[in-house]
Amino acid sequence: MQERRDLSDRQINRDLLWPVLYTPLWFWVAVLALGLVVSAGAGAAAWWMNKGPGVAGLNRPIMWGHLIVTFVFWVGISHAGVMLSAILRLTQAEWRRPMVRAAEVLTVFSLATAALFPLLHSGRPWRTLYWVFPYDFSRGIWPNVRSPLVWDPSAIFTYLTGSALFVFVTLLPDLAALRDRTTGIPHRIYSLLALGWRGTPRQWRLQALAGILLSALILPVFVSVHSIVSWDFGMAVSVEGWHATVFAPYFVIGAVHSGVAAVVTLMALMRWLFRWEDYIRSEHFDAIGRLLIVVATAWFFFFALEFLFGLYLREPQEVALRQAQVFEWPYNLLMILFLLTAYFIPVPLWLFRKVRRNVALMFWTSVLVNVGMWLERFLIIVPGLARKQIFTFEWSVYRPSPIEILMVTASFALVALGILVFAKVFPLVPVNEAKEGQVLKAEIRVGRRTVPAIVREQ
Amino acid sequence: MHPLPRSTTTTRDHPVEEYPTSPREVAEDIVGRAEAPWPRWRWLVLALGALFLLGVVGLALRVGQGGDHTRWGYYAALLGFLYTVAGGAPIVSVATRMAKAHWRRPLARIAEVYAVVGVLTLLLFIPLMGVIPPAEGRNTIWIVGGVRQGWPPGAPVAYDLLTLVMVALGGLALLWIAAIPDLAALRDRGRGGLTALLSLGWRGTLRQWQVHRAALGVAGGLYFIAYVGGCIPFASDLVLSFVPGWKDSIFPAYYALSGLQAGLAAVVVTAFFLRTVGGYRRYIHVDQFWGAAKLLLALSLLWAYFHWSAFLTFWYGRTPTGQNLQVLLYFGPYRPLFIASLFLNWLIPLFAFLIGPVRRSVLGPTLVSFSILVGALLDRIRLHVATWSVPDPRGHTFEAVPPPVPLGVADGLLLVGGIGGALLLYVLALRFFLPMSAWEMKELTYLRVVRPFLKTRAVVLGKPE
Amino acid sequence: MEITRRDLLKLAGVGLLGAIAFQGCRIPERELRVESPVALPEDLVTGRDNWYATLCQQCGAGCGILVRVMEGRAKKVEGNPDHPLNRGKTCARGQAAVQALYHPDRLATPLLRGQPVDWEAAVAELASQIRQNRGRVFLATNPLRGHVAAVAQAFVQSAGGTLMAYEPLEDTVLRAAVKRLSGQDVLPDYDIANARTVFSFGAGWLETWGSPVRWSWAYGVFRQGRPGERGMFIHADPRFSLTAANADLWLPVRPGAEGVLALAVAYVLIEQGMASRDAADRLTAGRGLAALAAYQPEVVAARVGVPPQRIREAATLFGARRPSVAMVGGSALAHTNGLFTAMAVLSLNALVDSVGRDGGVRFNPPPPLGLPSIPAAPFARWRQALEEMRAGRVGLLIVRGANLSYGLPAEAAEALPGVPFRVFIGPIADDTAQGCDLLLPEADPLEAWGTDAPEPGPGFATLTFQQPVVRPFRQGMSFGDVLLEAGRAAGLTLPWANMQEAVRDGARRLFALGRGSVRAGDEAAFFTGVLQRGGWWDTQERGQGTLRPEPAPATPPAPRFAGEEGEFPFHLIPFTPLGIYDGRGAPLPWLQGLPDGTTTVAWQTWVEIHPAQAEPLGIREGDWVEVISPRGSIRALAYLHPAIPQGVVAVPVGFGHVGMGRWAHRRGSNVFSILAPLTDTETGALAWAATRVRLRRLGQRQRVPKFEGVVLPLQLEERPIIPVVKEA
Amino acid sequence: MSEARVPSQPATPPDPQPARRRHKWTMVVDLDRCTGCQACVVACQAENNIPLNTEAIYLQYRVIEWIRIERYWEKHGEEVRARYIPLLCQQCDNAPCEPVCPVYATYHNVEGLNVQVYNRCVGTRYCANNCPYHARFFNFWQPVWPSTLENQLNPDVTVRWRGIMEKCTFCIQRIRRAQREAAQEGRSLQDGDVVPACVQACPTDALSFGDILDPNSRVSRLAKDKRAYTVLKELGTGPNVIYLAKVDPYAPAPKKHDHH
Repeated sequence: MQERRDLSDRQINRDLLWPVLYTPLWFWVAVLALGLVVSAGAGAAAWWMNKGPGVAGLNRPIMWGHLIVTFVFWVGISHAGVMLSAILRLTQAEWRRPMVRAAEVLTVFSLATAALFPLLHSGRPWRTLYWVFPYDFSRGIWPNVRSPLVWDPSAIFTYLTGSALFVFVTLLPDLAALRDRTTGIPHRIYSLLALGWRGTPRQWRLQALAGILLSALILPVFVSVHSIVSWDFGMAVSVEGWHATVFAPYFVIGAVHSGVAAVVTLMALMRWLFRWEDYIRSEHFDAIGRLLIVVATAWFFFFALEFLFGLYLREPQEVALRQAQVFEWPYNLLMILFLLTAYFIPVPLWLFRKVRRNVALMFWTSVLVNVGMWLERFLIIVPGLARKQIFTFEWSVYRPSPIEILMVTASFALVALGILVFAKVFPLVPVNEAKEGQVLKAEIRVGRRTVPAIVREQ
Repeated sequence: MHPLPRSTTTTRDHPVEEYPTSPREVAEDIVGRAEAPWPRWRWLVLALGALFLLGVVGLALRVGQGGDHTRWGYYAALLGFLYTVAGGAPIVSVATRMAKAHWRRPLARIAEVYAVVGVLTLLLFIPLMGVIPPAEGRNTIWIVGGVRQGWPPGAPVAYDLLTLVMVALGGLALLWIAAIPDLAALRDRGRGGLTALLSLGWRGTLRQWQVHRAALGVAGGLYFIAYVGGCIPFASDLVLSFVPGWKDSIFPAYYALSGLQAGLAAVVVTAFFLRTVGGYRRYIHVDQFWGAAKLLLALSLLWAYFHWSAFLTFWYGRTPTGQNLQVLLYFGPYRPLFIASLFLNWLIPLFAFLIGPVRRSVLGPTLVSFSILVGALLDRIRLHVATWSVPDPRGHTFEAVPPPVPLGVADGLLLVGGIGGALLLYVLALRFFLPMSAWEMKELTYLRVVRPFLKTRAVVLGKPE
Repeated sequence: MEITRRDLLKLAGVGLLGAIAFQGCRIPERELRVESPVALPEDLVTGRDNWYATLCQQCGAGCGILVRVMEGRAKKVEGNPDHPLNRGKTCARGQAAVQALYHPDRLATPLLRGQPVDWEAAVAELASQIRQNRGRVFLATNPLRGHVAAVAQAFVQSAGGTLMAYEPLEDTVLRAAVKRLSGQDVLPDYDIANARTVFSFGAGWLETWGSPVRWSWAYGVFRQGRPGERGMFIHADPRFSLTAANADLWLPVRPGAEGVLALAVAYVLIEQGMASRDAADRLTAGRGLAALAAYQPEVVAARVGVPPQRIREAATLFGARRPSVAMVGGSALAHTNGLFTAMAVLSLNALVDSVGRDGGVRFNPPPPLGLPSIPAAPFARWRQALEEMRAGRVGLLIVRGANLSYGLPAEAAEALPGVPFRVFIGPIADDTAQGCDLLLPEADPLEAWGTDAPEPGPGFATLTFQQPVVRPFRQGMSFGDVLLEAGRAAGLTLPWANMQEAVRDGARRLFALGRGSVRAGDEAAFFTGVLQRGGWWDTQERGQGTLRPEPAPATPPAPRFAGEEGEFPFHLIPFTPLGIYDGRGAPLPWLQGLPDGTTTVAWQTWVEIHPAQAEPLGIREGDWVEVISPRGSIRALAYLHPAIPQGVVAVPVGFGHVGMGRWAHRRGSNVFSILAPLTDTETGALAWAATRVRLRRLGQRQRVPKFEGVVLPLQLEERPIIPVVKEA
Repeated sequence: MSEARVPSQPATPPDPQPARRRHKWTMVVDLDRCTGCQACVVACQAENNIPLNTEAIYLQYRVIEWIRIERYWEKHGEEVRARYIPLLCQQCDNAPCEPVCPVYATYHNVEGLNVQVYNRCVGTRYCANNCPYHARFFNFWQPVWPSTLENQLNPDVTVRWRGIMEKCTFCIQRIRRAQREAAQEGRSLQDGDVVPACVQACPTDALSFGDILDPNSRVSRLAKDKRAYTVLKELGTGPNVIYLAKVDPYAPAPKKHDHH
């Protein structure tokens, strides 16, 4: 096992704040590359606006495709933040410390990206105003509250606000630290943001309290968001394989699965890019790996339920749908890929402590998981529409158009860009948490062995 | 019993209760109780035995009234209750052990011993095998081709039986493995016979401990799978498939979850009695109730969440089948039961546990757990009786909501007797296995120390890799 | 009525008329408030519309239609409920008439050798040509009826020359057969509505053949219109057509064996003693069943391709459930033994003596006012005519509605240039218009005057009136007017000044008859009445006639086919799709975009082949294949048709035009170009179903432009969308 | 818990707003009359300004036909049969498409019509997903006509923009026109006053349209036929298009299924 080194506060400050205070070359390169991809996606979106939804590969009856899949995917990723920071905070898991902020930031950016898709995907995006906001067009009509598509924006924006606030509150002490280490305009901005943080005991207590409160308050939102996203499908009685009662928890746990995996990816990158071996240690990968095993297995249980009960009534169209998913090209290939990447490759690997503590392996397995989870959403959404109801005459196929693929790709670049820029402006590993960790770390001697221990927070 | 002075050193806001400090002390105390009989335990056993006999009478009556499945709803409910509660309880010890939560240690054995009830559930299932309608024409999860022709043979009863056997055996295995070191201790104290046999010549060498740890992990995992996985056939064959067209993929998960909740509640209640009248005050502290309360809170929230996601889906779907189903389960004659369990399993735990002091007390969690147990029983009655009351489970659509089935004498006796019997088994097993896991308590004395920290004294917990 | 301010606001943008109308049917306020303050504009907008009765000329049936006209523009075609032929109904093609009217590629002005000229110049040119070519004028038209026929005849008589009507899928054989058996040269009508059994051979009478709308209406009654009585429909057809799909009993007969099948049925009828003596004697020449020995079901089963018990079953139904009627047409007659087939089938009607009865075959009276009817000339005669043109014996060719270059591609290509001056008259330049010296934009039927005596008619004297429903949208002139104007300019003697006058004159003479559907005080009122009703008919003046079977040949005349069976394994059955029919519908996107009746394919030439036979050839759906006949080859998209009999492939006609507007030009391939020039031995009609072909895969594949989805749309057994009951 | 027998939900939900109804428009389709001749299809396209279904549109599976003929195969051993059914918006009493529209672009009017408000629609396409009858069509492209063909467009019917959903309206413009004329003549609507384009054209009279609330109307009489059924009854959408089953004396004995 890798020893937890004793680090002085000064040392911690130096290590964690350097990316903010100095800019490496690769940063600019990365920003440039990502920026290019993002603008390509923007171009694709503009093309869509200009030419009409026809540029997509959608048809009748497959009215939803890659964009909606990706929407669900990013909302899923956004569940990383709360899962790690809020729940682990409440359960006082010690190993959460270095990864909480990364997770929260990931939440914010992925959620913001996700929110773009339903709007871009609609037939007349410029008219979606009175869908997203309860704005009355002097005709006395308000959005139709019965529609899951109205639940969506409310849930998403609540969640977005909540997690942004969360990031800010936990950021306060570090902002102060930055304020004290910068000059000129940055200094001004940081001092503005730091809200006059001086680190008095009262401030600390309030900050901690706010953290706990926000965690507790955001939990229901966390659950509701993906439940509601799942109900976009679960409420649709007409689409084979969508109208399943298990969808809400199935989607949520799936979201946690992909979200936590995404955090692992991020951790590995941080460790490599910012050389934070002392902070993001293999024991953290170990712990999060164990968490992932549990989450993935729970998710798989729900997946099994969903699939099993999809065939429960033996309705011919049910059977047809499942046949399509499992046996028919191209779904059969996607299904195999999905099962392998989302569960059967990573989870067995994670069972080995050696793997869990190997950063590179964790990085790649976590990437696999998210490939799989994207496919999962695809396999839920598209085949269901392609085999809608008993009208075999209408059963159709869907091929994504380059435009759609471009927009999907760009969304990944967008999230990455966002986090990168954030890392340039704020520390991605919370300095104060790192210090707290140093303080609470302890040891116990049992016989001849020394057992790492922690002072239990009250 | 050895009266020990209770230290009253406190940290900032709550008393850090003192567990026995040295391993020897623990061994002396816990294992020492093996000889000392419990207060009034014979009476307890006799009373429970009497209840059990009532149950047997009830069973006789029930069988006398014939094999029409609509009359066996309450029996099925009893079975479901015992299966989920007694099956869920051991999970508590498995899960918390997996999470390395120290507060679990005094509760672990209490939870594991519930596995013995699995034997009773198994026996209870046998009469039902003649009652459950065959799979032909019914909805079923047995997805192998040609299910409607009743393939695989013996579906569903044979497979439900298999499930119950696996759960029972798995539970006993878990209990046994967990108890081996203690059994060995008892053996060394001169208790022979079965105890000696079961302790497998345990000497406590390092090797044995390593094997033991691994075995315990495996047994726990297997049991977890057996129970949760077992809920799928159990719930679909004994609840879902009695209503034609009821396609509810979350139901098995809900069934397992509510069982887990009730199981934990059972553990808490038991712990309370052991603490107050059982004389385990030194081991079972507020810590345990506190930790359990947090878990219960989470479970209650999930309980409501699962309920809601099923409810909403049917409600929004507005298919005739779905609407009839909701009449049957929520708005119809069984409405009182539904509302009752809504309060007992969700609202009461939720609002009680939102209050910190209630969470962090002995009485609070106990009362809430009791309400959860009652709620679970009512819930099982609602589910099983309502679904079993549908005369013809075949077909794809649920056209007519059947009239309610009143609680008969036989059913009453069965419920009382069944639960009584289960408790009887449990009490006897407790006597045999001891309610405290001595070796885990010893571990605690190593890994949990109270130290001065800054200006106060704080608990320092060791987290061995 | 006072309009509140609120209403005015609500009505902003809606015209005053609309406003008043809106007040007339105010939408209940609560609907606006409760459901949605935004109502569908359809709730508010209204306008004034006028309806004009006229004649539909999308096909030869001659249905009466009403056209909805708003603001001087034709909007919608609906059937004329008064009209005895189609009783207020229309078919897909009739509905598309308005699209033909506003087709963007209609000729705008006359074109003289490609140069736009005004009408005066054009007519003058035509007149001079007529003058120069007296006696050498050739007028090629589509089959003509009513006054325009009279005009055409008069024109040709006066100018000296030939008048011949052309139709790619002619009805010559049927006419000949009727003439031989009844002595009348008219097409019979079938009283399907009252029949209990209908036995049709090859005739797609529910799609495009004969008078489909009329018979479809009858079909509705035949099936469900008579309480407690559901008609039984038997159909013999080598191809699984839409008509076959609707039959209770479909007999997939071998191509060319329809006649034999009919006589096999006759055999059973006589054997079972169901046949009328007299007719039976005629058929057997008094020699009794022995004369038909060669047609015993068990004997002919193999060559007919239908198991004997099936034949007997059909025959028994046909004989027992009377009144029953037998029809023949379509590909059944497009063989070298077509006449034999036609007579055999028509004779069946005599056997079950349903001739002239309700629910049987009825004769139509000759057209009223002695108006001529110019049916299509047989293929053989056309080949001669083209030969003469090639030889330069024709000085002036006027083509109207006769798309020779499409129907006889090879022959026309070499013959037409032999004509010094060619005139094309039509709304849109078609294949034959290519290379014509003078192109005259013809008025759309909805812009023109005329009359029509439908054939087959409703069984009594009928004259449909055609009137312009809108001002000419393009400066076109109706065919009749062109002939009249040019003719007069050329100094010919012609009956009327223009078509309108001809029609008025017709009305005048009808008025003189003093009977029929329209009664009026004076001629003017009568004329108005006739135009309002859409025509004149006299239910009293019915046709008479009988069918006298001729003795059946001792040995069935075998059909001849082009191409060796070994080299060309498939029978090619061309057919007319619902939409574009024989090509007349090709210019219209509505009809091009109409899913075919059985395959749901649109916009492309496809070839229907049975999966079991496609498989060894390695042909999958969407493969481009080459359909090769002894005469040539065309490209088509493969469609695997689960119901088409093996050994048969079917290709739609009507595609592969040159010209005919943006939607038809060079779209698909022309199946006529590979048909062998075989003819019916006796009538000389084109045997267009007598060609054999083979298929070759061309490598390329593409998605088939069809309406159905990607999986074979089978009904799910447990959950059928269309449940079927065994009897009503 | 000892209550009397519970009334179970009827297969088709009760009429949501009986009190306010004056008419309840209904179509009856006799599948034994229907030949699949597609006259209704073109009639609808002519009446309702449906965009041209070009070959490209076909290749994209984006054909728009408010009323469409679906042809299903039935395999009985060797023999293959074809069945035709005209499908259009079923104007459900309990329409799945209505609650899911976020912007209230589709609503139910008092006459039982399920109406699409084009200028409200933003094109989420959720309604199309949730329509079990595939009756809703999306304008993936801007509909264009050659300028001359625009002369034919029906002024009573909106020309839909790209990016919005459209579907059969039961020719609401004809209903309104008939109502207005009746009102102006000071009489109440008679059976047969309202004739949608498809019904008008149908050569075999397979389609009939009318007010089911009028006990003497043709549809009321036909709806009592023992062949009457509604498609996807088990979804409880309460369609207002009633079908009469196909009759086929040669059909093999139908398999038992618990739906129709």
